[in-house]
Amino acid sequence: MDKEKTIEVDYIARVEGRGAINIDISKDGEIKDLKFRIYEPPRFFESFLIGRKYDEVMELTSRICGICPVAHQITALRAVENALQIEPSQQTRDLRKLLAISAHIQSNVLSMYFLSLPDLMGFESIIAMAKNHPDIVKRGLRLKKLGNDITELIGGRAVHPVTAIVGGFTKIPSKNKMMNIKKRLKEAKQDAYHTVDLFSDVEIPDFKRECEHIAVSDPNEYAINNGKIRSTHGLNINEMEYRDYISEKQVPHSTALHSHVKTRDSFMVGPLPRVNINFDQLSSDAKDAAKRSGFSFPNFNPFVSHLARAIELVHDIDESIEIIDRLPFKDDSRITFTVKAGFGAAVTEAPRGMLYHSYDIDNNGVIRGADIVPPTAHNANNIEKDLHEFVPTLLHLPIDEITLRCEMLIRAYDPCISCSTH
Amino acid sequence: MENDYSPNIAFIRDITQETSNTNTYTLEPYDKIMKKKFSYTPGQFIMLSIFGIGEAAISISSDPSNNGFINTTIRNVGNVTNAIFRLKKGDLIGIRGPYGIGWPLDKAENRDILIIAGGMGLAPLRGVINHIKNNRDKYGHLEIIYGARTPGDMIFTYEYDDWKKIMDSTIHLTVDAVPYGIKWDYRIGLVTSCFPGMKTHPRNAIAFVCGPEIMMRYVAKCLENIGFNDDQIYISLERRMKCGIGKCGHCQIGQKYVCKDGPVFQYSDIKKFIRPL
Amino acid sequence: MKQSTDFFLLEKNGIDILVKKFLEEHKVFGPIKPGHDSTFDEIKSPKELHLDYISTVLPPKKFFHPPTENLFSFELIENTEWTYKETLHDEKTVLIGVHPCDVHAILRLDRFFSEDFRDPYYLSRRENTIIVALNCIEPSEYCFCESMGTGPFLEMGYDLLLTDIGKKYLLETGTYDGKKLLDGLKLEKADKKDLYEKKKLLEQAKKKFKRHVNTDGLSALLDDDTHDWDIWTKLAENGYPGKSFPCLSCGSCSLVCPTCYCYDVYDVIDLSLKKGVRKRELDSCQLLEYAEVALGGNFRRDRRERIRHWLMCKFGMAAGGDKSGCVGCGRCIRICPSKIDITEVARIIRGE
Amino acid sequence: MFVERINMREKPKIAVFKFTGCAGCQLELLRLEDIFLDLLEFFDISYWVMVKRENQEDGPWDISLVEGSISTPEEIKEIKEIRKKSKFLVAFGDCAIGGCIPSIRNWMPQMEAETQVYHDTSAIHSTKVLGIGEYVKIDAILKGCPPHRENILELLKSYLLKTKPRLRKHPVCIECKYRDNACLITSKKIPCMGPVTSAGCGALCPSLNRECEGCFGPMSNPNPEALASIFRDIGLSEEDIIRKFRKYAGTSIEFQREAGLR
Ligand SMILES: Cc1cc2nc3c(=O)[nH]c(=O)nc-3n(C[C@H](O)[C@H](O)[C@H](O)COP(=O)(O)OP(=O)(O)OC[C@H]3O[C@@H](n4cnc5c(N)ncnc54)[C@H](O)[C@@H]3O)c2cc1C
Ligand code: SF4
Ligand code: SF4
Ligand code: SF4
Repeated sequence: MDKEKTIEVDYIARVEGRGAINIDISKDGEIKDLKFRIYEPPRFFESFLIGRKYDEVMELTSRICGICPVAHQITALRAVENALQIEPSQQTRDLRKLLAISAHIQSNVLSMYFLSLPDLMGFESIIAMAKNHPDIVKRGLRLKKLGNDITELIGGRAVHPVTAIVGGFTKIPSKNKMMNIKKRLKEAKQDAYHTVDLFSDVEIPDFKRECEHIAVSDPNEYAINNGKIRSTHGLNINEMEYRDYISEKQVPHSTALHSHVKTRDSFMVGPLPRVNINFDQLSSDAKDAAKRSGFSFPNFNPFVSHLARAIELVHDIDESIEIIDRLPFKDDSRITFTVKAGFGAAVTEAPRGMLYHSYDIDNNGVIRGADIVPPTAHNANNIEKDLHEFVPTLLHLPIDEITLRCEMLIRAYDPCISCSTH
Repeated sequence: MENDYSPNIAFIRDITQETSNTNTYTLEPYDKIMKKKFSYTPGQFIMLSIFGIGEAAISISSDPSNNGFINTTIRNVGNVTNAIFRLKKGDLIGIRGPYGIGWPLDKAENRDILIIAGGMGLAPLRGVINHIKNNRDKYGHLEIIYGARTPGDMIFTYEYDDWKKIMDSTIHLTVDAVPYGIKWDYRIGLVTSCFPGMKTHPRNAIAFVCGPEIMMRYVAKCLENIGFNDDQIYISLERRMKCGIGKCGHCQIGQKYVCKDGPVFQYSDIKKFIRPL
Repeated sequence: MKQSTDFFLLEKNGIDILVKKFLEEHKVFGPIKPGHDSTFDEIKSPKELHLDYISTVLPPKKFFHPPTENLFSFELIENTEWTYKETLHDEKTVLIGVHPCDVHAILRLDRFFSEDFRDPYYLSRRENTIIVALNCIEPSEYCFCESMGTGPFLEMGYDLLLTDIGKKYLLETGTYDGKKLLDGLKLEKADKKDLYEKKKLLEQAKKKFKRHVNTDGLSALLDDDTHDWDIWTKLAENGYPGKSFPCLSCGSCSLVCPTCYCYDVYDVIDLSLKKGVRKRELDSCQLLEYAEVALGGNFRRDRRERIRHWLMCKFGMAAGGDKSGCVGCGRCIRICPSKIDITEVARIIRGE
Repeated sequence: MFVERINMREKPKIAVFKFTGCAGCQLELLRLEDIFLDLLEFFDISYWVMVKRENQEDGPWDISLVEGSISTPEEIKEIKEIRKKSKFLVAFGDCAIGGCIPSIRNWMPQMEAETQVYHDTSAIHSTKVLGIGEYVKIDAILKGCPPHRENILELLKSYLLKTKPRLRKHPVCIECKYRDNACLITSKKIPCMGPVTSAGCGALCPSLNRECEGCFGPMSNPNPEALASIFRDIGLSEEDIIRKFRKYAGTSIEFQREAGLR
């Protein structure tokens, strides 16, 4: 090292939203300044939700994110239901899980194939890949479409679905159509295995940082919509206790707040923490695929997140089929309840990791307080900490390469920046 | 079952530029039998069709003696007309028709004829003028009043000299405005400004009017003021049109269909349905 | 073509036998839900049929003149060569459970679509459809067919006709085609007593109407250009307090009307710009775009002009009827979010 | 007889931009999975940061799809730059048209919105949320939150055909009828925004047993005042009615009044 180095990316490509990287490295290879700068204009959802009605929350918060509207909807619904003490039916819970899984499939495929794979295969984008690797691109499109189509079948629309409401669904999808989806899911299994192979074979940087991993967890299922908050460092709490353990602070270079576990440090959420913490609950085919991949779990290389997504894909397909098989297709969805004042919180696993919503509702069902922490707000702090340890391992490389690696690390988290600055 | 919705094919035999946004197309039906059978009266219209874009109602601007060739004069204003403007000589175009009721040439026989046209409104009347020219002895005095926005917007300018030579006829040309540097020897003003110099007397006359609706309303009123009865006035209406055969409903005016009861109407029949001035 | 009439009696569950017979060689459509918001849909087994329906959202015109349909498809093969294919439908169909008002509406559309120019799309479907009508014993609160001379009992336009005369259905044949449909079924003949029962029920039904229209001279009144624009302005912009809210121009009235036929035509072509279809789609004169022409022109820009036009059409002669385009089915009254009631409007026009 | 593709020397260049929004419109564009590869055959996607790392930064672009609203001074500058480099600028979705859901905050003092979320508001430079049309001329709009992919496709095709796209502006009620739905307002007294909302979604919500919330924005020539009085009649409070109109298009000229003027 002989020169000062500056790494600057003004507008990180292939992630959702507007973020930047600024890193200054001194002559002796010391990091003088490092920022994962999120400059996406905030939208103040937590402010304007105040004064809206409890039954609008799912519709409004859906617009926090076009990639994971489903996660916001379900979390909002569950938080409201917790406040109003409503217990939805088993079918509603199953359909919600299926809906959430479909969103995971769609989002994880988007992240793997569209946003990150071009890096790992040496292309600037999936568009550029289309000519040389039509089969891979088509597989990506096919898998994404499957996820979207399931969301659309249950929710009415892939982006900002409309059928999930407090207590249930406005319409139950037809059994016929569901059976058709089941057939497609079965066929997609092969695509999922190919995806696992693809992401076990591509070369990823050898980097490891043993930070705290947090995921929603349930002993009986691979948790997405319900569960306790658990971590690799011993956290094991209920969703209502979230704010007792996790806090946020503002940093000057980011419109996204930074999270940390109280009295401890930043932490990671997302597919890798999920697979690490909930490995036992994966379907047996998913576990086998994980074993065959040659990687071991728990794993603390953030770049293994891609593989974790692929493993989840296998699981998601298995669990979807299981749910479809047990759906009664009953028209039981609209339940009656009374509106009353209360506070409710909920955590779920969005595709990018743990998502928290909580609401204060008054006697008329009007929102008096809202608190939302999306996965990327959880991760932003940790991404910066990763970069701090990652960059020094890259200093022998030319600037362009260092820059690309830093971007790749960020893309491994698949940040959703709009979410983080909701 | 015969299908009136399916277009026949015609060649574009010739294209003449009229103004900066108006062309006259000479069409010839592809099918020999259709070419023979294709008969029409001035004032009728056809539906021109381009697969992928749609259809547009266009008046026939030639006179029936034109033997199998059909002239249409088209202004480029929207999707279909724009697509037509992209066609070249020799290209094919979809055509159905002719449809509607044209100018009442039989009723006009032995009467003086007053033709008042504004802008594109001369297109459906050109056939009338040329028909009278070719059958001069059947009709009385012919008076043409034609107005356009500017001299550059006038269509069929190449025929005016011929028209002026028609026996027992008068022709008035007028424009709203003359752009700087353009030579213009005729009148400036609305078509109605020609009325004081008009030769036609209402007594044994029939008036054919075509132009923008607002102009027609105004002209009709002025004609009534100088003694025309509302059943002596014929106007050709324009409405949105989707089928041309009285099924789509769009061209309804009151209880009439412009496409099959018109487009040429006796003014007395539709007066009350036209928006008041 | 009217044939000599046969009269039969049918047990209530005898309908099932009929439907099964129809299903042998026809597609069968009928109301599939009880109540007001039923829909006409395909029936695959007699269980699905609901003759206890009151009205449907879309009238049976949806079978002959569907909300959207392809007229023809075209495809470019080489630079200048193309293929072209008409999309006509001629499946043998039975429509069962059609109320008298809707039958009359079909008769009007029949005339409309075959006069002057023939509409092959409508007519090919229509010619392959057999109508099994159902007389109305119990008119709904929205109905006024009696005033329009289109109900509650039917005298024409059916191939077969059902009347619920209490314990049994009276089944009448109207046409040869209808009669032929019954071939092979052992049916009990009806007698005078049953016909008398039907007559009695008709008299009773006539008395049950809550809505009435006096159509006398209505068309002429509407035609009158000196007529008060104030009415239309109120209907469109102010509402009649206590009676109706201002018109939304939502077009629902004309789409559910069994005699409204207006449509839009457009082409759809695929991304390669090589193949496509010409389609038509039901349109409504209540929409701003309906009378829009090139260069921003519009022949009925004001809401009041549009609602006036609709009523002129419905109570006028435009819609294939001699006296009226309205058959008194009441659908537009029930569907209107603004509670505009065509019978009330008629009263307002008459100055009552 | 047959429409021809406009003769273009090069494929038209498409750019996709994101301003204050949720990326849902871009996602809906990606939802064209079935024809995504065909799309690449006819268009050159030259700027799309969410999908590409190498982006042609300085235009000119034939079609610019702009997602998101304008909510900071920087964004005003950027959208003006983009306008200069774009031949055909599309307000892509409700946010770009009029701010969509985030514009709800336009009715609260900005400072109040900020202090709810941030300790140190000095670092925050947000303004009211407005559509891009407030700052630059737009050539077309794609309504919806998100716009329907078929409508996006229609717009792109119309570019190749050099026609006006067929984007319907009539109310959702029409599409609702096409689907033979019973009306939610008249049969169940459910407050549906369909009668004032632009079509384009195929009456998605009413077909799924729920009221239209108005996510395609105002139709052509709507009568929101009439609908508000109908809502009052079926039991909505004044606050409820304001909430209904102050949602996807509260800032639009059409809905402003019922949304409780700006
Ligand atoms: C009886 C009759 C005769 C006509 N004669 C001529 C003529 O000789 N020359 C000429 O240039 N134009 C004529 N027009 C007008 C011409 O039909 C329209 O300008 C044309 O349809 C516009 O079509 P477009 O697709 O180019 O425009 P767009 O604006 O893209 O129109 C789309 C559709 O709207 C309808 N439409 C729009 N404007 C009109 C209109 N003014 N009248 C009827 N339908 C309309 C058509 O159905 C058309 O397919 C005539 C119209 C009628 C009714
Ligand atoms: S106008 Fe109304 S009542 Fe009359 S037939 Fe049409 S929908 Fe029925
Ligand atoms: S449900 Fe809504 S969209 Fe459908 S007709 Fe009623 S008001 Fe219109
Ligand atoms: S029905 Fe209304 S809210 Fe639902 S998708 Fe359509 S426009 Fe949006």
